[in-house]
Amino acid sequence: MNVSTEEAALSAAELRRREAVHLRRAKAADAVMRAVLFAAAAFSILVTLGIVYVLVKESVAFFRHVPLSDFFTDTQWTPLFADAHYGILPLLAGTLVTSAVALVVAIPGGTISAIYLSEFAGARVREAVKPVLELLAGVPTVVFGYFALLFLTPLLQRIHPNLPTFNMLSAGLVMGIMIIPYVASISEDAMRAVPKAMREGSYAMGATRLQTALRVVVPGAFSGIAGAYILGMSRAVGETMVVAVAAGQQPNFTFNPLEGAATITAYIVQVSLGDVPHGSIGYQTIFAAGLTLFLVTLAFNILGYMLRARIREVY
Amino acid sequence: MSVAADPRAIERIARANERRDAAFAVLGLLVLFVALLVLTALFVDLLIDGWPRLNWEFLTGYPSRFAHRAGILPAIVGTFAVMLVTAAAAVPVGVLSGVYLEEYAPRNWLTTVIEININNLAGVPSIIYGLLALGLLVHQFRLGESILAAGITLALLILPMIIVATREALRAIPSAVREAVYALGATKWQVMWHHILPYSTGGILTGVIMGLARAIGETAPVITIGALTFIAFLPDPPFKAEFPFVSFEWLTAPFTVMPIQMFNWVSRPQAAFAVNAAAAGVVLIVMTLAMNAAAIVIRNRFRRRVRW
Amino acid sequence: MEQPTTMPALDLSGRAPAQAQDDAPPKVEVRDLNFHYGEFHALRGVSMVIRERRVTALIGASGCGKSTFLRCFNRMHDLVEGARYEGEIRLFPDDINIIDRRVDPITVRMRIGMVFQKPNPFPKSIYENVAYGLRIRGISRRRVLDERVERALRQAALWDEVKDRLHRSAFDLSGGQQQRLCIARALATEPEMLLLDEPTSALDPIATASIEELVTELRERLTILIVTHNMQQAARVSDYTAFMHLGELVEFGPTEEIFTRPREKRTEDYITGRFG
Amino acid sequence: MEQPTTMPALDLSGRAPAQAQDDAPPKVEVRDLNFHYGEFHALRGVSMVIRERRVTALIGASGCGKSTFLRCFNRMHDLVEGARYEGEIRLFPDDINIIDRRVDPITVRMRIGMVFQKPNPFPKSIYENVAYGLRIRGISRRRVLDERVERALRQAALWDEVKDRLHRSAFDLSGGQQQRLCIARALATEPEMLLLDEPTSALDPIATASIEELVTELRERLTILIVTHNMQQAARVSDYTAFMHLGELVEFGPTEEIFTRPREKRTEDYITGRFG
Amino acid sequence: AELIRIDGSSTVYPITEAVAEEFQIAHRGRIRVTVGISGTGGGFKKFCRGEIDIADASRPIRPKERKACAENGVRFIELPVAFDALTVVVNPRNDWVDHLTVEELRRIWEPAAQGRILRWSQVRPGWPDVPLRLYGPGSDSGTFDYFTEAVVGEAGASRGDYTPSEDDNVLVQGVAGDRGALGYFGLAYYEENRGRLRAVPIRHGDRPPVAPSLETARNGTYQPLSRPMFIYVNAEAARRPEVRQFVEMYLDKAVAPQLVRDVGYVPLPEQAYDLALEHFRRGVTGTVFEEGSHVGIRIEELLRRERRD
Ligand SMILES: Nc1ncnc2c1ncn2[C@@H]1O[C@H](COP(=O)(O)OP(=O)(O)OP(=O)(O)O)[C@@H](O)[C@H]1O
Ligand SMILES: Nc1ncnc2c1ncn2[C@@H]1O[C@H](COP(=O)(O)OP(=O)(O)OP(=O)(O)O)[C@@H](O)[C@H]1O
Ligand SMILES: [Mg+2]
Ligand SMILES: [Mg+2]
Ligand SMILES: O=P([O-])([O-])[O-]
Repeated sequence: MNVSTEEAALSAAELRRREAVHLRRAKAADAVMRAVLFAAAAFSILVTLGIVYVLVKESVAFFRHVPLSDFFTDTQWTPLFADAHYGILPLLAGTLVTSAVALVVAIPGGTISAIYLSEFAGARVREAVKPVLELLAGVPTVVFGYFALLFLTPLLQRIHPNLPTFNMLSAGLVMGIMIIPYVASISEDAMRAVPKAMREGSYAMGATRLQTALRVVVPGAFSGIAGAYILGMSRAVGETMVVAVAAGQQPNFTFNPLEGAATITAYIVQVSLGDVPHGSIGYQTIFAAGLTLFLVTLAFNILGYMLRARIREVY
Repeated sequence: MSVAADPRAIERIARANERRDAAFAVLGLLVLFVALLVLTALFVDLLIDGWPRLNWEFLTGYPSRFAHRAGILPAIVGTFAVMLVTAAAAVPVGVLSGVYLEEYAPRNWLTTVIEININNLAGVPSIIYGLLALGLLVHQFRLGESILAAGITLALLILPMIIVATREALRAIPSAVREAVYALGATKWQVMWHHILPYSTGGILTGVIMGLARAIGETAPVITIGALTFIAFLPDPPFKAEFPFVSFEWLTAPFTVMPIQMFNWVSRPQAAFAVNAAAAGVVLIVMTLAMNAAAIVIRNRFRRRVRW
Repeated sequence: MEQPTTMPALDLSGRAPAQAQDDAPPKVEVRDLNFHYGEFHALRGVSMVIRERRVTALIGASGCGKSTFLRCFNRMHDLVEGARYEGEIRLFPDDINIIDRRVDPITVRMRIGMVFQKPNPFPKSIYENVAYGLRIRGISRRRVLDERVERALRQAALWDEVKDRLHRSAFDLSGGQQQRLCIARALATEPEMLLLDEPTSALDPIATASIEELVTELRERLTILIVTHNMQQAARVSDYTAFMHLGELVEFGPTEEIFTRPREKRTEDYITGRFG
Repeated sequence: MEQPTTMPALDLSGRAPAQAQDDAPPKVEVRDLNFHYGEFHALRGVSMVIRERRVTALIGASGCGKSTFLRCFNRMHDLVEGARYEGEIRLFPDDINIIDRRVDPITVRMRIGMVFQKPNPFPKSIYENVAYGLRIRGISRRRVLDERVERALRQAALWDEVKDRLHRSAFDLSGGQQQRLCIARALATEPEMLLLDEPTSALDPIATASIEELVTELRERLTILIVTHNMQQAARVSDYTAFMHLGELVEFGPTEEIFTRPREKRTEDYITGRFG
Repeated sequence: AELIRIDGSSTVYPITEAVAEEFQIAHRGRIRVTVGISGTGGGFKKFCRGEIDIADASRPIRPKERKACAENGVRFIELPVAFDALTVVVNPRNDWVDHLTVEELRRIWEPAAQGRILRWSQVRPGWPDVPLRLYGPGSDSGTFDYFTEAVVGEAGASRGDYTPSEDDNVLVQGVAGDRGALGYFGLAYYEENRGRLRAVPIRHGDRPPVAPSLETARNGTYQPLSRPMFIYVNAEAARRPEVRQFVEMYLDKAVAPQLVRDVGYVPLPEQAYDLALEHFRRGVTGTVFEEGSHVGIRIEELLRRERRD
């Protein structure tokens, strides 16, 4: 082995010394970065704590006025009016119905789109379509709201003449289409991450693209896809402007998507667009409603987490 | 050999499978087509409505009581300024949190709770971030109704999206690569900085883009912190001729953003303002398009560089 | 420490060498096959006959195109952008040209199984990995599946190691176990022909021996094309051997001839380069 | 076709067998090493001495714990949740216990290089793959890097194949080329000891021979621990051989002894099981 | 540059925006004006904390808000700037309503009607048995406060089972698509959507029913639903020349009436502008609105009343 002049100039001891210095620095950087990273992660916990703090603080005051039993059993929600009722059920029902309609559209739509893009479409189609889909996610939701109210509802009214102007069906459908890109894009990323060797294994067995997609790629990408679904659900539950504009804002305890009803978010935005004096019961209602919403999404997520853990176990 | 012996039987099975395959391809195209059709319908509708106002004066004009004179320059500048703050705040914090949670945090009940919490945070409705910002940023921290407050609010909103996207991107990197780097004596941070982060940049960027695209059209939380609507001037420029050349005054300046301007016009009684709203919608979508396009170029460059 | 300079000559006794005049009918006939990855010309005018129920080995230096050649047989390259086939690979008895665009690759793949160089189990249970091929052929009766899965696992010499954890993830297996699982997966559907791409490169000798034994056993029922860089393995299991170099088929013939009296200088260099 | 029933005996002539009384000082001493993956007890009370500038081979059936054992030497298991070490792996001359929690794994890994079973190049250029280890040691002078990269690639018998495309992606290489790249990457930093986990399982014979030659060459400067399931490879390149079975070290000694007169029945079974 | 901060009512916003626009043109951008929409109440909150110079208000300041101002030492000048006519609308396909009495409106909207008055036939005998669906502003707006006070007799006293929206165009859409609908909002929204809505004449006491229009609002015959709108100027800020100039333009009878008409509201009588300007110049602080009803008061009368801080 020929030792070069370049190398000879640096004695072995010198090299070792330099390495040691460098290693010390690298380790110091490592320790610093570990602290920085921890701080960053801790910050997101801080955000949650902030939210919980703000929500709980006002909600506590709210529940001093309103017994929990009323909150969960009364079927009317008119907290800002003379004959005040504080039953969250109508808002909850509205939220669940609009979300359900949206998810019936978004989950199959998003999954099918993702499978199509990742397993069927050629690279060129995928690279062209995906950005456009992502663009759908960037359209202000107000626009979608008016689109539902002024375009889709009249269309639906032609099929179903008795459909009221404000209805949960139209809002839910548009919301569903709006959420498709979220589900599709994240699912597609997850599917793309499945190693090529696994696909090859499946194709070599004589599987078609569909079989490979459904039996190998989707299970392999399941954690990512489940994440996409949960994000989609949360978006549906938390979407504000579309339902505020198109679903009507009248609290209405019904599970019929052909009727109009207010959702929790529609209520909050309707109230915060106006102005409610700080410290009034009206002000506290939006936090109590917000807390409910927070807990609903939390429940979804825990459910999703358990589902994922369970499905992983099967493999 | 039972089932598979006969080439004709195989052919039959294969044909049946392929019919399903083809049917799915049609279905997939159809779904994409519908989704794209909705987008197209929406965009064309906006374009037709807003067409009369889509001109240079509109882009460079200030608000006015006359719909045909009103412009959106302050809203565009405001949107850019807010997005700048949002990205500057959310990307580092989000990516670093994602790295910590995915690569550093020990796997225990605490991390499980944190994981659920982050996912949940991603699903917290934007309006609640608005309430948080109103309660904490505007009142407690006295940031007022400033670009800084709005930027941070939207940053908080997209933070979980970026964290989740970062984690997914990191997870996609084969552990063999990590092992290879560790085996050479790299520190954890070197593994991250030299390898894992560069290889996952594409995925992280996707998350960032989706987050910013969401933030740019977000109305509700900016309303709750009380963005102003009549702003007939621009914030101070960040660069100055005299020392120290940079200025952060723009951070505390009053501002308006595109969706607020749109919402304001939409709720005007005069139909002419609806035209402005549509035109603003078109501009907003084009802005998002440009953002996406730029990001896709970057992402593809990364993807081309990193293959498995 | 000096490098060993001599190695024992290959022992080809005890084999049942295929006759120079083999009576086995051709299973596949490759005619002037050319293959390109985009610009790169990876296979150059390869022609050969693969006989039914015989084991044909492909040897050659790393990067010479063995895997590329093998993958032509089940149209795996269809999945690669820019791949281009030319020539014919005729599959008998029905005499179809495998690489003809009009021939359905799915049918081809159902008839011709494959095991890859790196183990690639699916993210499923061990059981579901093996059952996969059956399921996509529409078989879902539990009893049938159970039986076929067990048989395939036994053939792949894996049954005893996994019979108690059939429903655990295939990823929990060691590299060698994973590869045997992939072999079991390919066998479960009982293909007419099996393509093996260095199937034992991740296996220990005992597992290797049992796989080799299995190859010998399978030879009674199906045609096997095996890539290996273990010359001894080629010598042990194959009836015919093809030696490739830089995308060309340098020499092809009965294994015994190739190893004992190669006609081409390059073949001899390669084989003896290993041992001398 | 019958399975060949006899194989030539291993030729151990031409080697420079390590003396039973080796004068090489110990490089590593393993004392009663136990290792657990969570519940699973993967290594059971392993003790052995690895001598400096000698090649020690690890053989054993698939899944017996060879890779697991090897990975203890550079604390790779630190990255696995629930991994637990017990016992000692003392590294000389400084006599530190590698698996002691207080010992810094980074320093250990800088001193002990590793090459894995499956090639795992970085998605960077060929050049950067090899240069990486140097860069994290603070070497960034272009001239030094160029020279060291070239030397490492030559040692790994890859230089001629890649010298014209050093700045192309490492993923454009074939499997065998990738593995040789990984070897070059480990060599570039000139470690005191090298861990090789079936480094040639993806290589063709010519590349294998050159790697083996390299191992023999490196032996003059560093200590090598190599996992292999190619018995002949173990016989050819190693001074000492350890035979493992189900997590236990069954037998350990000079290679010649292990292969010619194993003391344990299990060792003999394993070795002869392979050959007849 | 100097900055004038204005916030408050969304109803008054278009007028203030118009003035601000003209003002900035006149001063070529040397003076900056910002106008926000926090609603009347939100505007007063900021105003009384001293954060803004001028508050837009679609109703008079409340005693509670006055107290908040007083606690912070904020004194204000109350200035009426325009009129609006709250318009009650029904669907054009509604062929049975010719007019509504205030009493009928009260029966429809009072809290006791919640969950009870659900069909048109319950409003006036002889009207068809069609479901009655209601649309109106949210409970936090000045419009809501004024309507409930004028119709029910107490600010904020309303039933809760209707579709409330802060965006009046949403209400327009709701009424336009629903044969059984009844809603109320500002005149401008009706004027812009004449084809899709029908305004209902209102009968107050014994007088004949009056339909809402710019004319009937200005001449005071459209009662009790025509309302004045205000700006409240911080007395301290009023000393600053730019604020002074701004308010003077707001009350300039050569400029203001046209601006008000441009955005769809009813200008004050000329004389009222003079009176208001005079108050402002003299720096008269305080409000003329004591507790109790202020419905249906003529503007000149208001301006002559005694003021209290
Ligand atoms: N997808 C691809 N695109 C371009 N070139 C490729 C591709 N796959 C392989 N090659 C090139 O084609 C040649 C043949 O590769 P192949 O994998 O068939 O070799 P091999 O004989 O199987 O080698 P090994 O024994 O190392 O597996 C090599 O030079 C390789 O670099
Ligand atoms: N991360 C892990 N968690 C749990 N068990 C593991 C893990 N990795 C390996 N094992 C188990 O530990 C045992 C030893 O595995 P190891 O990879 O060391 O085997 P090996 O001797 O290297 O086999 P091969 O020759 O197939 O590579 C096997 O039974 C394997 O299933
Ligand atoms: Mg190959
Ligand atoms: Mg191993
Ligand atoms: O914004 P308001 O005028 O309804 O208070």
